[in-house]
Amino acid sequence: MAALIRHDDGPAARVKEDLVDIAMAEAWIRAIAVAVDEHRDQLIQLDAAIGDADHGTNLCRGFTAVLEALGDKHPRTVGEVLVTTGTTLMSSVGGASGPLYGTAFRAAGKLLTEPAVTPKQLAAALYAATAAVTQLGAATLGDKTMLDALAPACTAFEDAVLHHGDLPSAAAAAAKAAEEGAVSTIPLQARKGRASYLGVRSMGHQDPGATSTALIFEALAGVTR
Amino acid sequence: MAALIRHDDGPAARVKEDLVDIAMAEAWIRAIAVAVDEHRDQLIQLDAAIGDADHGTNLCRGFTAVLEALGDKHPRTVGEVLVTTGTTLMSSVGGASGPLYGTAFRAAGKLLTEPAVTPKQLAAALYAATAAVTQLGAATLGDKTMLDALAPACTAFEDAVLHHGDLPSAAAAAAKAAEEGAVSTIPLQARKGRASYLGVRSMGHQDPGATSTALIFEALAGVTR
Amino acid sequence: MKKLINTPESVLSDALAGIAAMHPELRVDAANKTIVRADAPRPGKTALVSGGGSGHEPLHGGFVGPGMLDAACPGEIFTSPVPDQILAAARAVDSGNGVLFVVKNYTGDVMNFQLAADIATDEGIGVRTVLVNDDVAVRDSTWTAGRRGTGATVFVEKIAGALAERGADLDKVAELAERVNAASRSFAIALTACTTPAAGRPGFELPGDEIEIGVGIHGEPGRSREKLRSARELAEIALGAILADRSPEPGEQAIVLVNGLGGTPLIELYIMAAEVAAILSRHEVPIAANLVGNYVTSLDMAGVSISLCHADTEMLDLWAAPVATPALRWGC
Amino acid sequence: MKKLINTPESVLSDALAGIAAMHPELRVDAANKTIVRADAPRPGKTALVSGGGSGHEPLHGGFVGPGMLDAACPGEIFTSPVPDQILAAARAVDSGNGVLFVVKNYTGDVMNFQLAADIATDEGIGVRTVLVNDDVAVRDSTWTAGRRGTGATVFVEKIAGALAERGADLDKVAELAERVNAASRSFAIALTACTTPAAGRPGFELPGDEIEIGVGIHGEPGRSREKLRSARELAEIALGAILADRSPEPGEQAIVLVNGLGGTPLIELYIMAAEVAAILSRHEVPIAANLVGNYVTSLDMAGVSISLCHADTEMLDLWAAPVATPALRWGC
Ligand SMILES: Nc1ncnc2c1ncn2[C@@H]1O[C@H](COP(=O)(O)OP(=O)(O)O)[C@@H](O)[C@H]1O
Ligand SMILES: Nc1ncnc2c1ncn2[C@@H]1O[C@H](COP(=O)(O)OP(=O)(O)O)[C@@H](O)[C@H]1O
Ligand SMILES: [Mg+2]
Ligand SMILES: [Mg+2]
Ligand SMILES: [Mg+2]
Ligand SMILES: [Mg+2]
Repeated sequence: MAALIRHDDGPAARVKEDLVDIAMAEAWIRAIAVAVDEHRDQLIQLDAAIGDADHGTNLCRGFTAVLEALGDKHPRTVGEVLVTTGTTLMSSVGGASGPLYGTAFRAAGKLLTEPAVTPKQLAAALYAATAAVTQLGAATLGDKTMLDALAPACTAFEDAVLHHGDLPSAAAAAAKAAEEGAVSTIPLQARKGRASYLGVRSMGHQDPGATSTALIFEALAGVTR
Repeated sequence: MAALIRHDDGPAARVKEDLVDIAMAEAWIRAIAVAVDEHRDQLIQLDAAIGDADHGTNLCRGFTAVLEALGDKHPRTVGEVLVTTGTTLMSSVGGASGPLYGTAFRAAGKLLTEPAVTPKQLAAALYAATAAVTQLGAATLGDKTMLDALAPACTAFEDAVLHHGDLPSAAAAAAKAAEEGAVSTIPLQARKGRASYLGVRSMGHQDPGATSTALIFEALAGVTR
Repeated sequence: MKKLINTPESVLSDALAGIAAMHPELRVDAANKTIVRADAPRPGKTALVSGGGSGHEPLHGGFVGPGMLDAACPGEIFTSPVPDQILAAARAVDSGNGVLFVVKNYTGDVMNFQLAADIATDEGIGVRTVLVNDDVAVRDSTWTAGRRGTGATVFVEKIAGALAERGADLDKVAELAERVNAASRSFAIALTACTTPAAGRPGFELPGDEIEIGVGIHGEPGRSREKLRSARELAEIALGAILADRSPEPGEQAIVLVNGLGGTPLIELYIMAAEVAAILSRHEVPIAANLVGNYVTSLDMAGVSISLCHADTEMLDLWAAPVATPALRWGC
Repeated sequence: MKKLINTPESVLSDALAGIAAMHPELRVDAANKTIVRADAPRPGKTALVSGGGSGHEPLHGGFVGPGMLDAACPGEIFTSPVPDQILAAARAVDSGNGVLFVVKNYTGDVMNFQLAADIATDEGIGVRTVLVNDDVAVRDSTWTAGRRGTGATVFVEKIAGALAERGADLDKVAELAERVNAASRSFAIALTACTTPAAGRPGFELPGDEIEIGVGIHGEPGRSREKLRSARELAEIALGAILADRSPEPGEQAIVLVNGLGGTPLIELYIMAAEVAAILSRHEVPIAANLVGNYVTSLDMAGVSISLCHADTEMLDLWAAPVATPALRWGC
């Protein structure tokens, strides 16, 4: 819907369009749900190679529950959308990714207490999400986890915003960085999560969580485009 | 050794050679042991198709035990060789074929109480064996069992003897009849043994026991030839 | 073939060594290949002896102990034991009160136990034999060797074993064993074939979407090959055949065995159990007792068998009686 | 994929329905997906709650009952339960004496149980957590998430459960649970990969003559892939790793678990048991107690895990104490 506004009217809208409102936040979550569903088998196979083959199922189950939860709710802030998302993921996903994505969305949401937020506010929220994942999972960059996609995406988003990029370009930059981050996990040896049990045999495979994180930012780029 | 004698000397030997002596009886059993060992996998596969895949292993185990048993013994009659064979099969084979072949060899042996016996005496012994199998297994011709090879072999042997055939030709006739009898089981629906559980699905497969019976008579033909 | 074995030839003796090492409460005779209660013979007690081919573990060795079998004689894989073995077991457990042979109805088992019974009788051991033939997938007719003995063996050995433990004489124990068998029915479905160590490859090839309906426990194909179905439909097929063959009579309650054939995970057996329970309650057949797990297996075959015993109050009471064996244990 | 299921999505709930139907002595909460002792909460008793992904049956639901767990919370296949579930279990069993969480050391399990523990503590439920991490195939270093929890879970739940049944308080039960875990080691070998219902195909392809050494219980590949070996050599590999990591101390005796991973027939487990017993007696490690069978499985994976607890006299006494659960039962 951002796109529509942009083409409809002039400068006034340029500002308006660069806000993330409740509708756009919900559109983002719905887009994530579609993406994890479309990539379910890919995520399962990536997890089968170095984990236990449930990441795709876990996220599909989780985001199905999230859509239900959002259906009943009439959120009054952007944050409520994300907090509901995080809380629902926590109580429906399980595994490692449930608490991690759950806390990430909750941490981000807690900072966005308005019906519409600026890219700057969203950048801060993404930092909060990254911090929350780092704190709960105790992973560092290069451990071959979702963090390897989340952290660079977060940085790229802020860089773009700071350099006066608009929301669509910042989201696009974040999506690109997340995708590159996910790909960058291929040669790595996992040091966290069950992939670490494989030792050197974990090398040569892309991390499923980093891959799903890339999907999440790709979805953001999609709805802001 | 029958062969040797035949070529060494004249008419006197011709009579002698037409006797089955202890050495020939032992040679027969040894030849059976070799044959079941060589056809082990074939018997396993035939049994796998309509049974439980153990017929080849059963007979190999049994005749290995028989060779051991005969090794220690110094039989004084042809019958002793066969009775020892039967008794050992009974106590080492198990399954259906153990008692059946065991009782067959025992019944035949009990009639052959001399160091050397005539083809006529052997024919009577084969009848005793067939009767014993029929009595213990309660099968009739066409039930798709070893009887479908044993009975015709027994008849063919006696026919040959009655029509003044010598031992080699009688044994050859029996072997031919046993082989034909084994092949004749292919289209039959089993009515005895575990193959009967398959109902019509037992059709189109050759009966393992009839096949091993054919090997036994082929071995007899071999050592008398 | 991938198996945890040393050599195909030594499977039985190696496994017996494991039972001997891990079950001091049992006496393993490596030469005669028998598994006997350490305290046998029990003075005054009617003894129970069972056996059959190996590959069905825990049957029969896992059912030796107070309240069930006094001895088991395992044959080679899928091969009934030889008379010498059975005889050794009978001699080891007879206290003068006689021995009940629990024999699954297979030509080889029947013959070998019969040969052993003849000799034992000559030796003055009182022997009675109960034939277990519960598999409704096989029609008992002149066209077959009769119904196979499968899951009901557990019912017969547990219930008759409990009666023997209480001091009943051979005839009473044999008579009850007959009644339990007569009240029991089974039906099995295979998702895969099994591989015997000697054969080294599966007994038959089964496409990825096909199953065998009405199989036995020796890796043989079943009555028909069909497309894979849901657990619910498979339970309907099995219980349909079982209840069509013998419906419960007044006063009877069901003892149900949802049995894995060896390669099927327990979580799937509980899914089958849910369907079985649903069907039985629809038929108003109360489940008084049940077992869910691997009790009568067919090596590594994936699949399930359902067994049902229409038990009267005496059978239920004896089923609940104490038992202490490697595979079945309660009440003590 | 051939499985006895209705749909991949309904596996857990369908299996829970089976447990509910066949185990009246347990209370199954279908909504919260918990399995609870029917008589919970037990006044004055410290409660034990465990859980984890499904696909390891009988772990954990099969260990709920007097003398062991008060409740289990099974997650989806190979997926740790969610905090709500764990919390529901804790609330259902706490009698005011507190709850011990027995948690296998996996990132997801640790996080979800921690989240539940935080909320439970806020609600005034006393919670302590013991992490089970016995798998010596994984080096505990900054390079891994730490050792996996596998077979030792049975030792911890049985022995700590027995102490709780005797009335010990939460701290004492937790302290013993820690000691049992510290005294236990495991090692697993897979002959085949397993297939999760959702994935529909094996987690990895294993050639007909190759095996995975040092696997976990979630279908992941192991530390190395090697050629198939004899049962004797495989037992040497497993026990070699176990004893190298922790050798017995004076006064300790071994509790041994020879555990099937789900698709391996019992006869093969007894062959492994014979080799394990031979090796231990060579090392002069007395076997005080043992279990041979499927206790901690990985769906339909063929393979075996060996677990050893270097038990002191208190642990041995508690191991022998009465237990009455679907999968473990003796002394009552
Ligand atoms: N300690 C950790 N910190 C950050 N991310 C982690 C950590 N452990 C695991 N992950 C992420 O979780 C993903 C696995 O999620 P999932 O398969 O759903 O859970 P599980 O591993 O419990 O089966 C991994 O690919 C990795 O990206
Ligand atoms: N009642 C019977 N009468 C005669 N032969 C029989 C009978 N039952 C089985 N057999 C023979 O035994 C053979 C099977 O022997 P084997 O496989 O060694 O024993 P089992 O069937 O117990 O595994 C069958 O192929 C058949 O020829
Ligand atoms: Mg996973
Ligand atoms: Mg056979
Ligand atoms: Mg057989
Ligand atoms: Mg998982």
